[in-house]
Amino acid sequence: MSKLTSMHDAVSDGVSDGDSVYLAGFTHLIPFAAGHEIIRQEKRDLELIRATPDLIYDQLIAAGCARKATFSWAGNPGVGSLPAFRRAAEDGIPTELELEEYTHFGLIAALDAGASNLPFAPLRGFIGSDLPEHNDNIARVESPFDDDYVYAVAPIEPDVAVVRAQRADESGNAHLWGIQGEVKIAGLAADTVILSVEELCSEETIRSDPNRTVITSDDVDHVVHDPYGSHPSYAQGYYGRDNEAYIEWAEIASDVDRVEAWLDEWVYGVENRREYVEKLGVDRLLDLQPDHSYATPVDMGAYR
Amino acid sequence: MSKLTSMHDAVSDGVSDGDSVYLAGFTHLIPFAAGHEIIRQEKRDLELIRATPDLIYDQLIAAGCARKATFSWAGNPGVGSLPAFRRAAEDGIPTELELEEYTHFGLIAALDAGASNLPFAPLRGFIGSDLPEHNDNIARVESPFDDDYVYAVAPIEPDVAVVRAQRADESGNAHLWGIQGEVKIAGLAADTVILSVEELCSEETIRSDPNRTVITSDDVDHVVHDPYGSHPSYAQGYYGRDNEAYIEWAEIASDVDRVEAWLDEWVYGVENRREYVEKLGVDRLLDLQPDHSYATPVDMGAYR
Amino acid sequence: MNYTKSELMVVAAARELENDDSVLVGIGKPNLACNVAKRTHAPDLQMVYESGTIGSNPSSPPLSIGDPVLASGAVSIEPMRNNFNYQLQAGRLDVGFLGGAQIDKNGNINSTVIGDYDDPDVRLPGSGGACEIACHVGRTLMITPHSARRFPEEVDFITSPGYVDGREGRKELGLSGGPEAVITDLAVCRFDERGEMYVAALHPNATREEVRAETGWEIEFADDLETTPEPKEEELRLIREDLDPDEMYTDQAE
Amino acid sequence: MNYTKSELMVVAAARELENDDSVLVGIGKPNLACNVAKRTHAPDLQMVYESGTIGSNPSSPPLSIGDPVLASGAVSIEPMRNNFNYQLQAGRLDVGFLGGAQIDKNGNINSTVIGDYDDPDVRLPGSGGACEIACHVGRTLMITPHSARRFPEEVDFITSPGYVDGREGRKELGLSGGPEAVITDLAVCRFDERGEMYVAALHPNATREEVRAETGWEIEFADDLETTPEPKEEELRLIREDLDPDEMYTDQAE
Repeated sequence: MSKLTSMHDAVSDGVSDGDSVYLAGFTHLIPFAAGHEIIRQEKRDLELIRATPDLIYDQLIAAGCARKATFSWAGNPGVGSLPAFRRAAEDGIPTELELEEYTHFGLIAALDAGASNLPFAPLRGFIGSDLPEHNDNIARVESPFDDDYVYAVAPIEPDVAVVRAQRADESGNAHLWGIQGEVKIAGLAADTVILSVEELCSEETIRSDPNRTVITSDDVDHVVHDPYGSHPSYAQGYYGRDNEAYIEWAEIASDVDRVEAWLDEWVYGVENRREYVEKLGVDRLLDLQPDHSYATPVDMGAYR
Repeated sequence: MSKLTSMHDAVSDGVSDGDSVYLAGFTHLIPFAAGHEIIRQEKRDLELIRATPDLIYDQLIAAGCARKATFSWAGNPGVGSLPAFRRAAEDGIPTELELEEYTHFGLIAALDAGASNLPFAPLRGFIGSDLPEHNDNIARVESPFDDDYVYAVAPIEPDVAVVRAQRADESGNAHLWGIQGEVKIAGLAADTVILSVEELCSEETIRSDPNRTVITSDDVDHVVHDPYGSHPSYAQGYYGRDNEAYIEWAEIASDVDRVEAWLDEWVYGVENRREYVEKLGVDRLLDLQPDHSYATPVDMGAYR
Repeated sequence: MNYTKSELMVVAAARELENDDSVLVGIGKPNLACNVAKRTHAPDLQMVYESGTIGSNPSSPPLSIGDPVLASGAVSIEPMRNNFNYQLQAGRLDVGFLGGAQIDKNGNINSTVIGDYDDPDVRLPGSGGACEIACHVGRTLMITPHSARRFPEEVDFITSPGYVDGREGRKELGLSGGPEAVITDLAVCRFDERGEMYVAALHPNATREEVRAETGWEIEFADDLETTPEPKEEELRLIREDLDPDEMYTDQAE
Repeated sequence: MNYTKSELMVVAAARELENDDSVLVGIGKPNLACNVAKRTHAPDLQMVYESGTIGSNPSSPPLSIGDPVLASGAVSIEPMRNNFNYQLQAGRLDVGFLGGAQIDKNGNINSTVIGDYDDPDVRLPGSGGACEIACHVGRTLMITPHSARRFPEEVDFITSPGYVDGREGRKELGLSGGPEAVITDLAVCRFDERGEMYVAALHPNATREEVRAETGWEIEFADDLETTPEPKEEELRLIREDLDPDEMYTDQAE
């Protein structure tokens, strides 16, 4: 059954004010187009969950969409800090921002508990750290078999997850390669899943390589075909990270007026990702293109 | 660094009397050649761990190699029961067989705890079952966050795991496709790992598709090139299951004299897997061959 | 039309499946039942196997739950840990098929031992995936011959929970779902509001007396006792020509 | 030979790595240090990144720990859950690089807040992977400028444990391993038997006075205080020509 729709309709149907939202992807395949659509539709009071908030959450926070950030590392990867995140966390501008803080391992374990319908996930994490004192969803648990102990985290189950992949069929079975991050468990843990891809493919392509499938149609509510939907982050085999955009954001975001101007130009001023990509221009896209390098094929065998 | 060796040397170096041994593979890529080599080298007092003991553990038990079976389903898949396993468990022939019993989920969770260096793994399993009363490595644990509960299993960390894959480089980085089973976590949980493959490939082939890698060289002690090393089970894309052998075993194994004769002919009577395969003959191998069916390739991209 | 008891059982089981179900399929008759359903009234049936294959579309009857025909052409294949955690435990599966040596009045299943656990009369294969399937799917189905030995009032060992000591007992353990139907060679049995098995439909030509003789307790019959509908021509054709031409799991009628 | 402080720091860090190490690499100088080591004395160095890439062999300096150059040509890529459980927590990684705004006398690191947690003067990025790297690798390394602000006697917030309140304190928590070296622009510091940081080697031209002025407690100096060896020509060539030609992470000497 086709679930193909536009990002506009997927966000309008899938995301409500007050929702907890996980835009997935660890540095790779970050759902920038979805984030911009959430800003355009002026969603409010969102709990933004994500291991690495990255530029996209900084933009959502700057646009006034967020009431809370649940995270484990809030920075501009390879560049520095997130100015809008800091302004909200330190000074409540433009809104107060509640923080729920984990380590990467802790947040991923919590998401895995959510995906697994478990009341907690154990990890040897947070040991010797001051973090557990500041988060009630982290607790110490004794081993029932010896005098060992672990920390446990409570499950995280977002209302909505937006996940990206290189290709999927129209019903939402998706192949993802390169860095997998937390994409799978974010999709599994969430109630509603919006899947956005670089390419649509046939069901036969998916079925030719079932070990490559990261998300299956049962878990997907909306499928969006959004080429370059992760710019300025990247899609393995399709385009690289646009580092200029990461460096620029550090400057823009330090100044609320420049942030407004940037949002006007690149978010409110375009209707959808296609317009955004047109605005980027061919030159910039070509600079991001890798050479081809295909994986050595495998033979699944046709059995009678 | 090449770890290439013969199955004879891998077993002779890797497996000692009294060891706990996990021959991995859930119905797929079962290490039959390794099991036969263990029988030939007359290893004794082994704890055989495996979700589905299958024919290979029935043969090891019949040959007198085992003191204990840790398992979750002891049957001849699709055919019936395991006569030698039952003889040992019910009547102590040829040796007494201690049993440590789980469900599939429980055993896999225990192996995952072993692979993860956790003191226990939680699961919603064993609920309402009589199994926990008979296994001290299953215990109830309360959630620290609410009044929910789970069962926990203690980690399983075999002394030796034998794992198979379709292809690997000489240092032990392996690609496996089709059913993955518990191969990865068995290899991770074990102290010593023997990797046996259908084909050797270059490191470049592995690196062309890193998402396909299931075991990496750090975890592998010995690499064995043993084509048809999983017969009469199967290797996806290489050969199908030899069902005749599964049906025959049901009859052979019911009779201790026939078992002896079978071991003499097919295990003690051949020096290695190559001789076994020659004995099978070309006809039988051709009947097991699937047609080719290649996965749609993916582009990893070459980035500058 | 001529048909065998095996064929009737497969078809009766197929009719328990709905179009949007995700089903954890077993080998043999359950696999046939799912494939009959998928090719008739339930084309969107999602078939998942214990071995981790999701959306399998087997070209021939699988010889085991790990047969390569379940992997080639599947939508996805999960390592066992993921399959148990994310599919089964997370409640993504609507229906599961179970088998066992004994099933009792409350739908509890024994596939572990006959007699004492530590000194068994018969050592059975054990749970495999069954216990957690029984815990976590919405509806469990059994296809089994009807005999007093197989239907004791209470099983020797609970491998997989049914309604435990009644629907309340199951609920107190935190479990939802539970046994839906037991399809035998005589009847289709279901479970009443107490969680006790009763006969909902008798197969054509089967009698109440036969069922009573082959059940280990005084089983009750529905007030509106039905007769199991006969297989349709198309269903039989599918079984005989496409799904099990070699009669591996069905002794087919002429 | 001319070289900059950045180049010296990178080379000093590279020399901490042994041929058979598995190392959890960070971005910037740590990445350069690992690549220098791999191309000189440690060709078998296994580079693992927090993003789950194992055996990476980057063709250019990664812009982030998830850069595509770390994925293309890697030996394996793990989902984050697996990487944390099977690589890090299971003790497969020998060395890890950490960064932070503050490091104290016992090697505890703060990358969370300056000031009070609930009303911070400066909100820092947070732990990311750091806390569990600090818990589970055999040896942690830091590369950081030397300044009194960065080296307080006690950190405002322990994000990642060093020796906690001393080596015993760390052991009581069940942790092995711990901080191995802190490489600054003035010195190479190590930890004594109490778990306290001391100066093991001064960089060429750096003085004890400079180090004392830039350290927030009375730091001790080794009896056999060494001078950090200078970079070799080949190491500098690698950095300047192959690894960081654009001087993204090193301000290179003429």
